[in-house]
Amino acid sequence: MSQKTDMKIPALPSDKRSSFLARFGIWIVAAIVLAGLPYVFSSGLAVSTMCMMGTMIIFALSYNMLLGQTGLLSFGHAVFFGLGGFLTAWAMNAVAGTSSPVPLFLFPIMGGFTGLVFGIIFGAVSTKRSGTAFAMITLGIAELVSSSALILRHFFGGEEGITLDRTDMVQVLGLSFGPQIQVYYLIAVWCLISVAAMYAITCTPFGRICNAVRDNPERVRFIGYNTQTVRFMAFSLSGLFAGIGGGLAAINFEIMNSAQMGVGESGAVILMTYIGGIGNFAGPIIGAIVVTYLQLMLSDVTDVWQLYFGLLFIGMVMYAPRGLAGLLALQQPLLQTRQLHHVAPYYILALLPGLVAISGLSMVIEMTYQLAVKTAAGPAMVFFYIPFNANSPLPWIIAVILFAVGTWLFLRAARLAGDAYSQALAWRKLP
Amino acid sequence: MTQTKTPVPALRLSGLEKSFGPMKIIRGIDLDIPAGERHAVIGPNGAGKSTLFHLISGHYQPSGGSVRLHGDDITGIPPQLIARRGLSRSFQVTNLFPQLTVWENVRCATLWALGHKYSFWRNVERLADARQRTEEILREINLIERWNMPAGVLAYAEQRALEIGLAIASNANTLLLDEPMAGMSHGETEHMVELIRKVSENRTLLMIEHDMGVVFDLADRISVLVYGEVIASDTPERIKANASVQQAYLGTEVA
Amino acid sequence: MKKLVASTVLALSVIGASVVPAAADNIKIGYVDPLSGGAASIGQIGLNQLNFIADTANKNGGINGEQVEVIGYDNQINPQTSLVQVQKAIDEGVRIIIQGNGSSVGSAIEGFVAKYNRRNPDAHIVYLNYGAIDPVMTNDNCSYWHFGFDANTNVKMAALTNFIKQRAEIKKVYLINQDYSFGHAVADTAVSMLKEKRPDIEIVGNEFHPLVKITDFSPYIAKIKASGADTVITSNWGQDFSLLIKAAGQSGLDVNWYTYYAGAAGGPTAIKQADMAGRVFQINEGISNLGYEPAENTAREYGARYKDAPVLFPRIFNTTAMLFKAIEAAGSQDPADFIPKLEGMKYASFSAGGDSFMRKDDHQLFQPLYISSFGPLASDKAFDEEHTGWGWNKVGEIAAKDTVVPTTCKMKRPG
Amino acid sequence: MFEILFISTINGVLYGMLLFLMASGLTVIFSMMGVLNLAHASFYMLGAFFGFEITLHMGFWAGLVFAPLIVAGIGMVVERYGLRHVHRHGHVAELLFTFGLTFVIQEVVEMVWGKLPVDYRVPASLDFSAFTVFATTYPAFKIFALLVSVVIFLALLMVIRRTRIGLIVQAALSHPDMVGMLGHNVDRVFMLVFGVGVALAAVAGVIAGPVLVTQSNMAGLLGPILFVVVVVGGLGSLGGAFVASLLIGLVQTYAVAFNISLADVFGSSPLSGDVAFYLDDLWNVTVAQVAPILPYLLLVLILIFRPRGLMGTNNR
Repeated sequence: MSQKTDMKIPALPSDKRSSFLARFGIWIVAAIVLAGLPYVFSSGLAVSTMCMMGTMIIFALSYNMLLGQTGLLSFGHAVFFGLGGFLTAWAMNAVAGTSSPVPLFLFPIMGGFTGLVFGIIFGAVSTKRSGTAFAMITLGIAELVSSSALILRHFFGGEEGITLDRTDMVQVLGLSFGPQIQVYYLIAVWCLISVAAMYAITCTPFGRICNAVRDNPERVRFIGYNTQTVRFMAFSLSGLFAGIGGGLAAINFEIMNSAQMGVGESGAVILMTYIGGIGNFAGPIIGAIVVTYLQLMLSDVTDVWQLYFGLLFIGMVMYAPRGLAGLLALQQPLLQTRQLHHVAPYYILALLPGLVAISGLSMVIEMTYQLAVKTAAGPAMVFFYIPFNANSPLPWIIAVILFAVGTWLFLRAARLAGDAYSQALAWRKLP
Repeated sequence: MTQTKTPVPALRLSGLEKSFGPMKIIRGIDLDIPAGERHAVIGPNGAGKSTLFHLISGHYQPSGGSVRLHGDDITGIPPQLIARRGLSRSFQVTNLFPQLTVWENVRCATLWALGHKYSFWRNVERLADARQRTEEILREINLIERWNMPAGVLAYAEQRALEIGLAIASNANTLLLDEPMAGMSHGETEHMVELIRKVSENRTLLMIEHDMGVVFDLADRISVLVYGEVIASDTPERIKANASVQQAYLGTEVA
Repeated sequence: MKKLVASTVLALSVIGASVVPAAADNIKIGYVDPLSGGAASIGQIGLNQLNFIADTANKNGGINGEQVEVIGYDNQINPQTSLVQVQKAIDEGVRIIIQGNGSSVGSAIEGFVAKYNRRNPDAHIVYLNYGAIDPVMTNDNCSYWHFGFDANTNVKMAALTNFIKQRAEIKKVYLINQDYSFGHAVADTAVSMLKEKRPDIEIVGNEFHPLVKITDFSPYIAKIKASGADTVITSNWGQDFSLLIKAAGQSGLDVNWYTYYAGAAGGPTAIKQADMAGRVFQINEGISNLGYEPAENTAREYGARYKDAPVLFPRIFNTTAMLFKAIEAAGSQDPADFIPKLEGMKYASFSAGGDSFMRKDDHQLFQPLYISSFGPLASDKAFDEEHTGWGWNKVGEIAAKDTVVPTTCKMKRPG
Repeated sequence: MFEILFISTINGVLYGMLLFLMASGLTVIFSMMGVLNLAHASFYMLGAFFGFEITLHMGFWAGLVFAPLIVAGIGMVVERYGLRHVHRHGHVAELLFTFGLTFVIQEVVEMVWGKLPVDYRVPASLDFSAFTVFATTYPAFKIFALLVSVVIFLALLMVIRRTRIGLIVQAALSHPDMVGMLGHNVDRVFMLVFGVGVALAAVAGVIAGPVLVTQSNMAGLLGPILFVVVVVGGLGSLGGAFVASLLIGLVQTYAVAFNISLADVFGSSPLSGDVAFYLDDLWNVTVAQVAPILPYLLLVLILIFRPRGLMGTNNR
């Protein structure tokens, strides 16, 4: 295969094993980061939050196997997360107290197995169709499962759910898994394994055919593949990983509840995945981290955090359909050619009026909220440490001006930044 | 794929029919295409040429008649099964995987025939056979320089070439090309003719084409489709001379 | 993107702020209930009341001279989020958790707190539950670190059936409840207790319908009508209650309604719209029009401050009053010290000063319960509900001792 | 028995027509634009709240006219500055856009009208009982809702069969590509169609508001039942949605009337041991208990066995 290589051809892909470091470097770095995180963020809250993020990363990535990789929009993914969690909880309760030698860190396998089994069952039904019909079937299945969960009170534990005690398992290496930090490392290890496995799947013939199905399902049939089989496999595998995530959630919270497989949870995973970016493998990871963080923390800052959330989501759908990861990926060519410093000032230029516009908008929102909902507290309020009276016209005028001027300047600056960006790209193309 | 002349034709259509509601689009076509032949289907717009391709490749279910590929009945079976039997096709309207790179496009099309199927345990980058085959095809269709571009951003003529690449990637022995020259400039057409000539060596080729120069240049035999019926099927010279063809279709266009 | 940066900065600054320790000896109460989303209207009322109580206490010099500080944590009525919020509260030095909306959340917190205290022997976190009334919490799943201040399902049903026992005109009872554990618990105890106390009553229907999935209750009303019932017992809440009552009003169903949650948000409005004066009864730990001076003064003061939502939950006042009493008696705000004082505590309830006691065996409060009906108020009663002009009128009172039910709790005490 | 059947039929028809009232706009939007508007119930809620607010100041009938107009205006703005922008990113992006819209609308409603139910009453002119059957009274307002629903159905049928826009809708149904050939007008037609669709939702809101509970979570609580209606009927088919609404209304109402469980039919559970303990709940559940879940079962079954729905013409 030694043709004369044309100078103009970018180096072709090779089928040789790349060096150890190139293949595993990123995973080693990830492992080191995961190991070190609890030393940086050591409070109980931080560790709990990171545990939740870990399970959500697996969940969101598994969802992206459908949405981002195969182009399937499902409204019922939490079903697998929840069922995986419940079966894990039951398995642990069955083993608890007995002398059965199954250590805690193997139990997520039960969750994964459950997710896979139900993925196969529901996948056989739903993947016969694609597009809107598929979305509607998943919606129907999700409703059926969450309704059954309330009817099957003994299995799903009714309203209070199933509780478990992770410390009742046989102890290996002296790990009781009582302290949250030990659970953190358990989740970190499983998260790393699952992420690596899901990444590996994207690099297989099956993974690439999934992408082809996403892009053009009709064409795939003419290159020999059954699109229904591809969808079915993707659905089952994503059920497997969602189940692992659910199992870890059960271990982490030591409680499984039917709300965990409801519409809300399915909606949350859509938000995470999309905000993070469906076109990029790392997107859902970023999304899971950011959205989990916002869900937990934003509510401390404002009572109407869901409004900001909805606006953020709509903004992403409209202006950044590739998500946060997509925005970052746009900078990659600049970084490679060391052009970023030409564009970065424009970003800052756009960021400042953008922040002004947002503070104007959120001022309007918060003042409306103060007057409409928190009437009991009176019109006196504090915004950004500045106390004022929401009844007087002045803050309203300021807010509107901030918003209008900020938006106007932002749009102008954004255009400049866009120009700078394309210019920087153009420089790259010059010899 | 050595082409030993066998009495079994590569493709045999017998009494093939297709109706949409009351409309009969294809009205009983009988046609044999021997292995290794380059066969062109011509005919006026609305004659049912693309419908015929859809029937052969499994996109549509025939209303009547049968399709045989190397003697095996493939009537009405799904497209992927037909593709696996070695019949591959391109589309009149560009029909690629726009977000995937040129390289990925072609490689996806090679995978089934190389036996990798739905494998989700092997790293696709390390499949030497797929890599090799993909590179071969990209050199053959002259897109090697563009290998890492998303297919969606290619120039039109390049996308048409990639269409051909997808069609031949599975190493199919029977190739259906639906208007490969549509919308191309003169120079681009010449390249495409050379490409088709090259890829149809050792293959059976059935193509739809409007450009008569191309048709008479490439085809061993030509079938004329008018209102869902084959009114003539013969060598280019005889077709040119055929009075009913001239009357029904070619008119004075043929020089 | 920009928005995200902004909110992250905001959120980070809040975390940063929380690192700064507040005055170390404040009595910190972590209120973990919904403060955003649909259920927030109820959660916010609870927070308002705690703030009101804390301000009152601080004005009078605090508890043991220490200031009371209430911190709200939004759990979005999700059990898992609740646990993270409890963790957050613990990080911020809170050792008293108060929660009351949703038994799913309550059970999750009860289990979490018990495990947390076991695994961290130095930490003593107490969970004061003012409203999650799944009986499991003070029975099979009872915990030393949990106290239930609202009458649980069984207790309420015991009281309700004691009331029904004396009403001879009740002959045919229809049960309609939401199809989940709570609804089933209510229905099951209703069946068994009615059978025991009034064997002559015929239970003509025992219906379950899916939770918040019904838009049109008229088929159920048709069934109740066909059964010939004169009384309906329901534990429905929220939309399921409002729609049920409105559908009954529209089709002219002539029965009396005994309910758990007619007084919850939206209930009074629906009853008024259905024009069912005097037909809807509720059982709870107190209403506004009992004519008990201290309670009415508090209610007036509170109503003046929170004009928009003057709803009062006596159970929250009971909770905090008993908590403060215990802290004062123990001279310590460490739960390990004041829990023994809370156990078995005798107390005059907020609503009308009736005798109440906290049972030591299962940490369940027993208090006088009131049956009241909703309709136009007598001229001497001042408090209406949801601006309807109608209010709750007392029709019966069950003393604490008549509400006692056995428990299956086997309390594990530390040490 | 006859009594309960008769009453159930009336109740089923009334409920079915209410469903159709709510779902008609959804099917109009889908048939023309190919967008399944997940925020449809949110516009329905907006209709109810605007209806309530206008009723307070100008009376119910003004609300019935103006609330849908206001909501139509909001809808057109949303289409013009939001949905159209997203259109080029494909159907998934459109679905997600409307999904995000549900959050925003709910929060805005909460901010303006609070989280507690508002006291939205049946107008005095319709607050009497229309007739009484078997001692069950039927309020005139419900009959009014039924009439409005039928009128809307007939009017939409007329528009689709007789007018130019109707022709475009029909063309869009059978040949989605053809719509593009109609030139620059399509944008305006889309905007109009979206406006009309959400206005129909608002009409449903104004009428259903007094009957049901007008509250900021009413959109969420309505749940995905409207999607069941349009999908079961056949995506984009108005007649199908009409039939499906009636079917679902009747199925649900009849099911409530029957207290039959598997245990009643087949005797006590064949299972034993631990499995029985957990699954007996399912064995003992009655048809009446699961009545509101039946539509979802219907949805899944229809999509598997008759993907184009009861009366759908295509199955995109």
